This record gives sequence, C-alpha cells and structure tokens, in this order.
Amino acid sequence: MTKSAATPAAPAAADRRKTSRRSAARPRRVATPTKLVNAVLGLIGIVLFLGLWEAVPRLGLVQARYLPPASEVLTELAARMATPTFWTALLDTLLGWGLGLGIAFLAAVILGFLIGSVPALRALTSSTVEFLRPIPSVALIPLAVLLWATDIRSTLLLVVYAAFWQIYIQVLYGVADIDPVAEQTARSFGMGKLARMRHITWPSALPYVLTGLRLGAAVALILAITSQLIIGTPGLGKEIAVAQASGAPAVVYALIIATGALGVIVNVGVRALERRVLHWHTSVRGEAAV
Amino acid sequence: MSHAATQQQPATTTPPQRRSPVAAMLRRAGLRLVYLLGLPVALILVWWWASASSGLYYLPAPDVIATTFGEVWFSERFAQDALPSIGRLLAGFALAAVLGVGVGIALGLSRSLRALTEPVLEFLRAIPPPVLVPLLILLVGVTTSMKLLVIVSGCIWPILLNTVEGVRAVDPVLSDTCRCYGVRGPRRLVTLVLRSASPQIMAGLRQALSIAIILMVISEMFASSSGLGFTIVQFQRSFAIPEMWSGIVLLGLLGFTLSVLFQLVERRVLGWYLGLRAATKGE
Amino acid sequence: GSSDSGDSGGDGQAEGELTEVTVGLIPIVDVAPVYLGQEQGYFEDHGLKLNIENASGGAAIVPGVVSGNFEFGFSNITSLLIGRQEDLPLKVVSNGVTSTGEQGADFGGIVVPEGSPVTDASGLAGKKVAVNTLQNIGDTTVRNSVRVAGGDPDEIKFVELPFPEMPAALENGQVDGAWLVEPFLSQSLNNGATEVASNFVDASPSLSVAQYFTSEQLANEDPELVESFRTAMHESMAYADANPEDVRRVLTNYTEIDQNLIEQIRLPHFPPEVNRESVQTIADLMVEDGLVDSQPDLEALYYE
Amino acid sequence: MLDVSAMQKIYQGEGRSVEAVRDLTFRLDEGELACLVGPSGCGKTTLLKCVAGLLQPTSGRVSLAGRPVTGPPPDMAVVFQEYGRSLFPWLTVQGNIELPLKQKKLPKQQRRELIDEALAAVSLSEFAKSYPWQLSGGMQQRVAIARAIAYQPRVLLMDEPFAAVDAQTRADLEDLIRSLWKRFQMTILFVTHDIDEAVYLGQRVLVLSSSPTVIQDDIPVDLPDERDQLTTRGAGRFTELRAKVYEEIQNAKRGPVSAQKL
Amino acid sequence: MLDVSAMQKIYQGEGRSVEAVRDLTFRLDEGELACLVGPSGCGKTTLLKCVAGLLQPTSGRVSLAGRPVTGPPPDMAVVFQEYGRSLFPWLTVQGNIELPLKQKKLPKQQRRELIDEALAAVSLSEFAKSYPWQLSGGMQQRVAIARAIAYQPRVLLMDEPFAAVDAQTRADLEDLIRSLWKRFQMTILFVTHDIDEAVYLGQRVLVLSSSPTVIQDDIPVDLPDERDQLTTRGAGRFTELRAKVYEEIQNAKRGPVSAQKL
Ligand SMILES: Nc1ncnc2c1ncn2[C@@H]1O[C@H](COP(=O)(O)OP(=O)(O)OP(=O)(O)O)[C@@H](O)[C@H]1O
Ligand SMILES: Nc1ncnc2c1ncn2[C@@H]1O[C@H](COP(=O)(O)OP(=O)(O)OP(=O)(O)O)[C@@H](O)[C@H]1O
Ligand SMILES: [Mg+2]
Ligand SMILES: [Mg+2]
Repeated sequence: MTKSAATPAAPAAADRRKTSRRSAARPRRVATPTKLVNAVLGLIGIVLFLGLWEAVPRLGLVQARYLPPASEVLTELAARMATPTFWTALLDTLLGWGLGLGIAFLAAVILGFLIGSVPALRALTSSTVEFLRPIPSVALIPLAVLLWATDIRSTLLLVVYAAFWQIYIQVLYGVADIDPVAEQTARSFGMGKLARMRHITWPSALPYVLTGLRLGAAVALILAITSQLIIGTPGLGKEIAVAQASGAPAVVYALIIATGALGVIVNVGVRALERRVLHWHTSVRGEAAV
Repeated sequence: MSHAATQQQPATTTPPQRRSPVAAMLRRAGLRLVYLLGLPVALILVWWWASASSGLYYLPAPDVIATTFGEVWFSERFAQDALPSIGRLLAGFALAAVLGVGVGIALGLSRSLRALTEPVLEFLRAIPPPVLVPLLILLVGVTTSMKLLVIVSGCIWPILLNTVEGVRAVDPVLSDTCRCYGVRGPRRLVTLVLRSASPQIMAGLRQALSIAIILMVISEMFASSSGLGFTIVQFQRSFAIPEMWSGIVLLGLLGFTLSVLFQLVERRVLGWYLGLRAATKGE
Repeated sequence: GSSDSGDSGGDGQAEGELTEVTVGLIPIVDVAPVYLGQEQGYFEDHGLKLNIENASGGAAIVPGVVSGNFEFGFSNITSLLIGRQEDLPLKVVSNGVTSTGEQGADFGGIVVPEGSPVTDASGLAGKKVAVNTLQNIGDTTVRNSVRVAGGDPDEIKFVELPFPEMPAALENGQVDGAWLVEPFLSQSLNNGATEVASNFVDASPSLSVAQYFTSEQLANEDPELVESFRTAMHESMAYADANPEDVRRVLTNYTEIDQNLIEQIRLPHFPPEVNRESVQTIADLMVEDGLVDSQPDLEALYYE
Repeated sequence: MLDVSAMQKIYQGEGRSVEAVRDLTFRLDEGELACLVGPSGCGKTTLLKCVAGLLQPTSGRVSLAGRPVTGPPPDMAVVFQEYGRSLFPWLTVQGNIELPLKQKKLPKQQRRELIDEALAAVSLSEFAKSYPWQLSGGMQQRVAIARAIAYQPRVLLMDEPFAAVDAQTRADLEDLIRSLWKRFQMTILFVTHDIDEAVYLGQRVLVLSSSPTVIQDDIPVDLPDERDQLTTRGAGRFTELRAKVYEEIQNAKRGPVSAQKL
Repeated sequence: MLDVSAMQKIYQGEGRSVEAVRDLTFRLDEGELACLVGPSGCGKTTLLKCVAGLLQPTSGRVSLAGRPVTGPPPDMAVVFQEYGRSLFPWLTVQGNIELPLKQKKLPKQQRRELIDEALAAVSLSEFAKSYPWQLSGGMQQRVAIARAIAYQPRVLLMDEPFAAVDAQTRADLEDLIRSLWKRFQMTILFVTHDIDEAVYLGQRVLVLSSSPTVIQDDIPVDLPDERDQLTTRGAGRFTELRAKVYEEIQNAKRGPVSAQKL
C-alpha cells in the first residue's frame, strides 16, 4: 500500500491550493504508467522465455530435430496462421472451450453458493464431491465417445467435468470467507438469505471466484485440446494429433504456442475483469499508487 | 479489576433440555453417517437403474464393479501398482506445495516479478499434459522424476494462483504493524504472509490434491509399464470395462481418503480461522 | 452418421442418394487407401459418403463403433481380438494393412540406436525396449522375434512410449531398442539407428496387421450397407496396392509428414483380404503371452 | 417492548468456556432511550448482539414486542463497535447506506432523499461517492451511523457509536440521536463509555457489573426532556447523576461480590 | 528529535485525489509527550503514519533524530486506530505481544517478564492464552497497547488508543502512559479526541485544523509534572487550558479560512 512512490511530480503551488475537497472529487482517470510498465515487463518475460527456448536446441542441449528452436516454431506458426484451416480449428477450440467454461462456471457458482451456504447440504455432498473430484476427465473419454462420438458434446462433457470442480472448490472456500461482522451487519438489517448472498457473500467471495475462473479457464482449454487430441473432435487438438502422428515437431510446437497464447489472452481478460470488479479489494487497491 | 474467565460449571450451564450425553453422541454419529453415505447410496442406486435400463457394455452395474473391485484390487496388484503410484502422487503433491507456495509468495510480494513472469506462466499453464509429457520425456527422460514433474506441472497452478492472491490480499493494517515493529524477513513471511494467506493457500492445496491424482494417472499413460494409472488405461485399452471402472472407483476412494486426511491437517492449520468464524457466530 | 434405412447401400445406387457413413480412423500411413478410394470415387459408386473422424487410437474408436456413432472403424488385429474376447460385438469387414513380408523392408521394425552392441533380435533380451502400447501387437511380435532369434523373450523390459517420442528416446539412450512404424522408422534410421529385425515378418510372411471393422448390430441390421463399404474398401485397397506413388501423394493431404520423408518411407501392402492364417498366428502369440485367457474365436470375428 | 430476563451467555471456545454474562434482567418500554455502561469486557456487546438476535443466549429469554427474539427482528438497526468492518468495502458510502433501504424496497427517489439527509446529518455529504477505506476512522464510524439512521428503524442498537469522533462532532451526533429519537419515537439501547454522554442522552442508565455480569444498577435520569449541550451539562442535577453513575461503575469494577449486595 | 516540515500528503485514488494534509510544520524534542487533537478526518492518522514511515509524504520532510524518515525507524511502536485489525488473529494475546520482542531478539526469559508486566499493566493477565477474537473491543485495544509498551520503544505513536475502554480504565491507562514515559524517557505522539485527556497527558497540545490541514495551534501545557487524576483535573489552570483547546478546535472546525489567519 505504501510501496509505490509513483505519484506524479508535485503540482505547482497554485494548483495545489485548488485541490480542495470539492475539486478533489473531480474524476481524473489516467492510463496509469504502471499498466504500461507491467505490459513491458510481461513482454520482457516472454522474450526471455523465447530466448531460452531458442538457446536450448541451438546449444545442443537437446537435438533440434526433436525440439526445434523457437524461431523455427514461430515461423511455422506464422505459416499456419495464413491458412484458413488454422483459424477454423482455432474457432472450434474456442467454441468448445467457451461453451464448456460457461456451463461449468454457471453450474459451479450456483451450486457452490447454494451448497456452501447451507451447512447440511455441504455435509451431505462433501463425500461424493471428494470422491468424484479426482476422477480424471480422460477416463470419461470412452463414455463420452459412446454417447456422442466426435460431437462437440463429447468435448463439452470433458471440459465441464474438469473445470467445474476447480471453480466449485474455490467458490466453497470463498463463501466461507465472508467477514463475519459484515455478515452480521447484513443480518441485522433484516436482509434475507438470498439478499445476503447477492449483496454480501457474492462480493466477498469474488476474489476466490475469479481465481477459480482463471484456474477453470486454463483447465477448460486443456481439456478442450486434449479431447480433440484423443477423440478427434475438430479443433487445434486434432491438428496436434495429426502432427504428432506424422513426426512433425515444429508443427506440434507451433500449435502448442497457439494454445499457450490463448491461455495468455484469457488471463489478460480475467485480469482486466478483476481490476474492474475487485477495485475495492485489498489485493487490487493495494497496488494502485498511493 | 477482575476478569474471571469463569470455567464452565456443569450444574448451571448444561441446558436442561439436552438429553443424556451418550444418546446425543449416538445421534450425532448417526447423523454424520447419514451425511457421509446418504448421497453416495442414492447415486449408486441411480447408477444401478441407469446401467440396468441402458444395458450398455460400457456401463456395468454397481454390483459387477464391486465384485471386480475385490478381485482386482485385493491382490498383490495393490502393492505393486497402486502403492508406488500413491507414493509418487504424494511426493509430487508435496513438491508442488513447496514450489507453489514458495514461488507464489515471491510473486505475490513483488509486483514487478509478477508482471515479468505472469504471461510466461499463463502460457505454460495452458499447455495440456498430453503435449507437455513428450517435452518432459525429451528433457528429463523416461524416469520417475518425469512422472513427478508431470504431477507437479499440473497441480502447482491452483496452489500458485491461490498463494499469489492470498499474499496480495494481506490486510494492510497487519502489514503496517509488522513494518512498525521491524518484523521483517523470514519472520514476517512466517507470521504474517503465510498465515494470513493460509485460508486461500489451503483452498489451492485442496484443489491440487485431486488434480495430483488425475495427473498421476496421466503421467502413467505415457512411458510407463506399471502403476495405478497405467493399469486403468490398460484395462480401458483391453476393453476390460468393469475392471476399468473399479480402477476409477479406487481413484475416487483415494481422493476421498486424502481429502479426509487433508481436512484434519486443515483443521489444525486454520484453527484460528475457523475459531474466529465460529466465535463471531457465538458458538 | 445415419444409416437407418434398409434400402440404402448396395451396388448401382442412383447418384445423389448417398448414405453418409462415419469412419473412425487414425491419421497414419495405414489408412491411405480410404483417402484414395474417396478420391477415386469408389465409395460414392457404392452409394456411400464418407465422413472421416480422426481419433488417436482404439480407446476412442471402438466405443464409437460399438455405440453406433461410427459405422466403421480402423484398429489393429490384437485390439480387435481382445475386444472380441471381452464380448464386444465387433466384426471385421475388410483388411487394413499387411506387412510387406520382406525382412528389413517392412513398414515396422525393431531398431537399436547408433553404436548399440545389439546386432540381432536375440540381443534385446535384458534390454529396455519401447513399444507404443503394452499388451498389444507390438510387444507380442517383438517377443516372437526375440524368441525366433534365440533370445529369452521374458527378459525384455518393455516401456510404453508413443511412437513420436521413440526416435528421441532412442537417440538419447533412454531406451535400448524400439519397435517403430513408419514414418518414425525411416526417421530413426536416417538419424543413424540400426534395424535389427522386422517383427511383423518374423511373425508371418504376410501379416494382416490392422483391419476395418463394424459392429455386429449394424452388420445384422444393414448388411447391404456393410457390403457396400466392404466392396468399396476392397477396391480402394487394390488401387492403393497398385499405386504406391498415389499413396505417397495422398499422405500430404491428411498428414503432416515431411515431404522428403514421404519419399523414403516403406509402404505396407494393401491386400483386400485378411490373411486368416496370420491372424491365427497372432492369436496364438496372444495366448502364449497371456494377453487372453483362451484361444479367441476367430470365426466370430469375421463378417461373412 | 424489549424484555430481557435471566439472560446468560457462555462462549464455548476450544477447551475453555467463558461466561460473559451471568444473569441479566431488565425491560425497556416502547420509545425508551436507555444507555448501557459498564467496565470494558463486561458483556455489553454480547448483550446487544443477543438483543439483536445475532447471538443466542445460553439460557434466559430475550423478547421484543412480546415475541421471543430468535433472529434479527425487522425494523431494527445496529451500529457495531467494529464500525470499520461493518462497512462493505465493495460499496461506496452511498451504496452502504442504500443497501438496507433497497432491502426495505423503498423507491429510488425516497432512498436518495434519505441518504442525502443522513449524510448531511453526519456532515459527510461530500464523501457520498468515496469508498469506506478512503475515509478516516471517525468518518467510517459516521457512515455506519448514517446507515442506521437512514434506515429509520423502530429499534436502534448502538455500540459505542461515537468512540472515534472528536468532541465537537460527538456533541452534534448526541443531539442528532436525541432529535431523531424524539421525531420517530424509536426505542434506543445505547452502549457508551462516556458517563457524561450516558447521562446526557438517556432516560435511564443501566450499569453493568464486571464479569460475570449482572445488572449493577438502573438509574433513571430525571433531567428535563429538552436537553442542550451547555445548559444540561451545566445543571446541578446532571453533576449529581454523573457522580452517581461514576460511583456505581466504581462499585461494578470492584466485581461481582459487591454486585451481589443488590 | 522529531522534525516535520512543510509536510503535505495527497492520496491518489482511482481517478480522484484527496489532499489530506496541506502543510504541517512542527518539532518534538527528545522525550517530549505531545498530544494531537483535531476534527474527525483532518489527517491525524495520516500524519502519524507519515511520521512512522508507513506513508511517504507527497512533499515536505519528516525526520527523526536527524535522519529523514523513509521507512519505519527502529525502536518505534505504534498503536493503530484500527486496533482490532492490527492484532494477528492467528496468534494468542501473548503471541501478539511476543512477536516484536522476538524480532528484537530478546531472550525468552526477558520476553516472558515483559509480557507479564505489560499484560498486568492493562489488567489482562488472565487472557494471555486467549485469541484476540475472543476478546471484547476494549480488551483488544488494551492488547495493542500492551504490545506497544512491552516493546519499550524510544518513540511511541498512539492513535486514539483509549477510544474503546471505559472511563475508569482510561484514567488508569493515562497514568500508566505517563509513568512509562517518565521511566523510559520516550518521545510520545498521542492522538486523542478527548480534550481533557490531551491536556492531562501532554506537555503540549497540537491542534490541527480541519482539512486541508495545517497546524491550527500549538499549546504548551504548563501544568506541574506530577499529575493526578483528581487534583490535576480539578486545578483551575487545567480548566483554562481545556477551554483554550476547545476554542481552538472550534476555530479549526470552522475550516481552513480561519486557519489561514495564522
Ligand atoms: N467469541 C468469543 N469467545 C470467547 N469469549 C468471548 C467472545 N466474545 C466475547 N468474549 C468474552 O466475553 C466477555 C464480554 O465481551 P463483550 O464483547 O460483550 O464485552 P463489552 O462489554 O462489549 O466490552 P468492551 O466495552 O470492551 O467492548 C469478554 O470477557 C470476552 O472475553
Ligand atoms: N486511503 C485513502 N485514500 C483516500 N483518501 C484517504 C485515504 N485515507 C485517508 N483519506 C482521507 O484523508 C483525510 C484524513 O484522514 P485521516 O485518517 O488522517 O484522518 P484522522 O484525522 O485520523 O480522522 P479520525 O479522527 O476520524 O480518525 C480524510 O479526509 C480521508 O478521507
Ligand atoms: Mg463491546
Ligand atoms: Mg484517524
């Protein structure tokens, strides 16, 4: 909270006088330089990572024919990106991912709030939940194929099953983490269970929910790709499977980069969302310049 | 001034309406049993009905699975295949916990470090294990450490993310208190940062525990010749469907057992937190 | 896919009334005849419109066929035998690939890394050998090769490794030997590996390695459809067997294999008929290695 | 209106239990304003929470308007001692005040008026759009007060509501509470540490003994109803009452032994 | 010792900035005990945090013992206004007091003595093993005070440390602070809302104007050094000083215009 000295240079004395309480209320939305700094740092991180990747095969630590250097992979990716197949596959992946994540998120949030705030329900379900959670989505593949073959629903089953638990557990912990004083305040004003859930529990659990969303988003992406890879539903994963079966590592890694990039973009989105909906929370406001 | 933290005097404090303690205990135990088994029993019944009515080869009835379970797992296979896997699972989980919390604290405390690494970490996070495994085989080889790495690579994320968020959310008043009294370095980490992030870290660890089980299976789907995951995949590939389901049931039971153990640990670690919550409810 | 009507299929069907059938394949060299047959219009000639789904293996294809989501699938013979043994209603309708029968020139083989002391299959006893799936055609035929060469097959330490990872594992010394198929076989040989045996050839001079299959249910309900597929498939196989250059060309359509490698790889044979004798050999090997408890009922497997 | 009889509260902690309140019995009539004083840690907050239905007494009975209190009764507002934590950090000052009004289903226009009025009463009109964590301690406390008064409750429970504000503001707020009380005929239970404040505000002053807590004394404040910071506090009777309360608290602190003399 | 000159603090929030403190200049000599009073929200906490090195002033200079303050200086203790949140909920009362002592690397025996002594001074000896959330508000505040005095700091900053305790305890604690101050020759900056308290405790009373804040007045308290709750508060000079501070605060509240007259 006190770390940053990023306050702009002190305004001129005359200006300073004007900064009374009244004028202080004037909104002054500025594109914070910290945002820019963060973006630059992130880029540096990526460049370092790519540099490392480039170096490892070039220095002969692993054979380049099995792990092609980053430059080669990026060239391959650029070539792919010029083809419509790539974009169709990407769209297919995004569709499976988005739908699956959406369903999992809604279900997890609704069930998580419901079960998390009714202790009896929670006690009743916890053994089942703990039993079901560690069952790998991949084990459900035969079942999914049996039911829907390579239809998108197969992908959805796997994606929803995997992402649901991640969000659900976060929501459960989040629901438990309300400030009791806030909760009592709401109760004393006669707010019912539903109203409290909407106005108190939901905002207090939001940090957990957003972490759950970030976790779930990545897992959903992973499962979307994996199911395409194994079952062969259309999408990036299927392309990866073809490339793997053909012994073309440059293509495999190019597609992996595309996958990873999706992950990065998704994270940027969730972070932006977090800055909007959690601007009041210590974790976010602590980072605003003080 | 007298502050008599009066010890409870049984005669005056036991509410009269309560029945004998033994009966109450029995009732509580019964209730817990109902909570524990109620839903599973209901679900098994539904499964029974579904498998009977569908007649699907891939959906054997629960009694078939149960018999198979006994045949398959009450044998030396448990010691040969399951135990080493569980060992790897626990080792991987422990490693991920240490790494996740350690790195998470570093990232949570330093904004620039976080900005620097976040895109790369998010990139790595989005890579599915089935394509990550080949890379790990290439880099590490077909060894136990490769399997551990697969487990770590998957279950570190919930720990890491939750730790980062927990550390970021440290109460500024507590943080100021520490600064004032010159509490820094390792002591600050232990007494302030870790403890105050612990509810969220525990959420991450709980997530990671079941993910570790999943990744144990995945790590044994490649480059393996034994193990719980390998066995399940082998059953699946050789169309031994009831056997495959029995393996899945074992995974579930494993998850359940670990989560019960985890809960015990959690109750210790978060004792203050649970107490605080109960206290304000006046219990 | 849809195949509800009994009047579909059959030869000489009017154009435009094509029946859509879904075929579950793996994107490897072996299934080139399907793509060629599609190109040549054999399937259309028989009133079929193919809908190809690429899966990564039998785990996804067999349930698809059993449940009727796929009309036909592609799988190796060992998996089919195991499935049949487990009472899965599978029916082989056409041959898929067959070994070339030439030692050292088959589309699959056992290789050892450069400089390995192992010179023939018997040397693999006590060594770590990679196969793509354990308890399947790879390890049974490798064991057979070792046995034939005079080694002790029980001493081999098999490791399961996907084909794409094998060349690297070989080169990095993580395994002492590997059973490889094309294109990884040629790739590995290019990188200096040595071929010590052709395991398919060791098992049988003409081994039917993989087949196209359907479910018993479909076979009973819509024999005409199955018959059309079988005929078209046979025509495609014959065409592929006669036109290896076309096979190489069509590979660029559905795989990502490097162009240079495509020119090099050894193509399998594509005879339309299953060599039942070789299947019996495989079944015997499976019994010997304990993959199945009893001699599989081969007759039940074939669609007549 | 409010009836507390033989109330006991024991906190059951891990392994140890604390008897916070031993035996409290008192009545408050409709529209009464009573102040509650007592040594630190004697159980004032506990009592208040039991009255608010937020805690269940271990034994004894609390009833409000004839009905036993099992949960928070409607039309009640509470200002918590932990004012900072009772404000919702995700809502602005205005949002915090508005939330219970929304709950009451008041139309927007009326909500707006109530908010403006309440904020003006605690002189925070300019901070309507600020977040609680952007305010000083005293300002946060005033927001909590504003929220309670905007709600126009029939029962108002306040737990040391002026602890964090300066003397002048405190005096203003005291007058505010008295005027609201008269205007809306609320029933008010007011916890304070300031003896002058207790006497100035209340119609009665309830003195709690130190733990284990009983009612040490119940002192009626027979000052004229029209009170004024200067004249009332200057009156001789005020000083007398003040002294009496002071003395009772001294007795109270000497512990339950002296309390038993009652 | 403590030197604050032309200190200004502007809080930069999202989109808006608040000038909490405009221009503060004052000095505190080594071993001085100064009280800080001012209207709610005028910037007392802000000033204290700047002195403690927890906040960086936007402009101006704060220096302690000749060195500019950039971070919390060693040998300083702070009692925060948000006493409840400044206690570690996962440590017992004893653990909370012990933490800074451990950091000071005191041997176990000495730590134990200091803890016992501090707890006795705030009359909480019996609650050493309780957790902060098992205590009442006033008790929590006393734990925070105990932690500060057990630390035996050279500079002690206290932000309304007695807000949540009853009158009698408050008087006791006031005497405690004065006696500790004399014993250890600490430099104390003490924020309070209670004018009597400010006059009774301090050698000087600094009056802050309302926001944007400047020093409204700096009133030396020329009461004898030996003070006593009864006689000192009864003294005529006390009443005079009290009235003077009161008047200055009234002026202060009238806002920065009157402040500019200074
Ligand atoms: N959650 C709890 N668990 C155990 N003991 C508690 C709990 N809450 C309060 N107590 C105990 O109950 C007693 C009364 O607490 P309470 O908060 O009611 O006091 P209070 O009169 O409000 O004091 P203060 O004026 O300091 O706020 C105290 O001794 C305290 O230690
Ligand atoms: N984090 C913050 N962001 C924005 N404004 C703040 C912040 N903290 C304090 N302020 C503003 O600074 C001013 C001074 O606050 P400060 O807490 O110093 O007051 P104070 O004198 O301690 O008041 P009180 O006696 O009520 O505690 C207030 O107007 C407040 O709104
Ligand atoms: Mg209290
Ligand atoms: Mg303050």
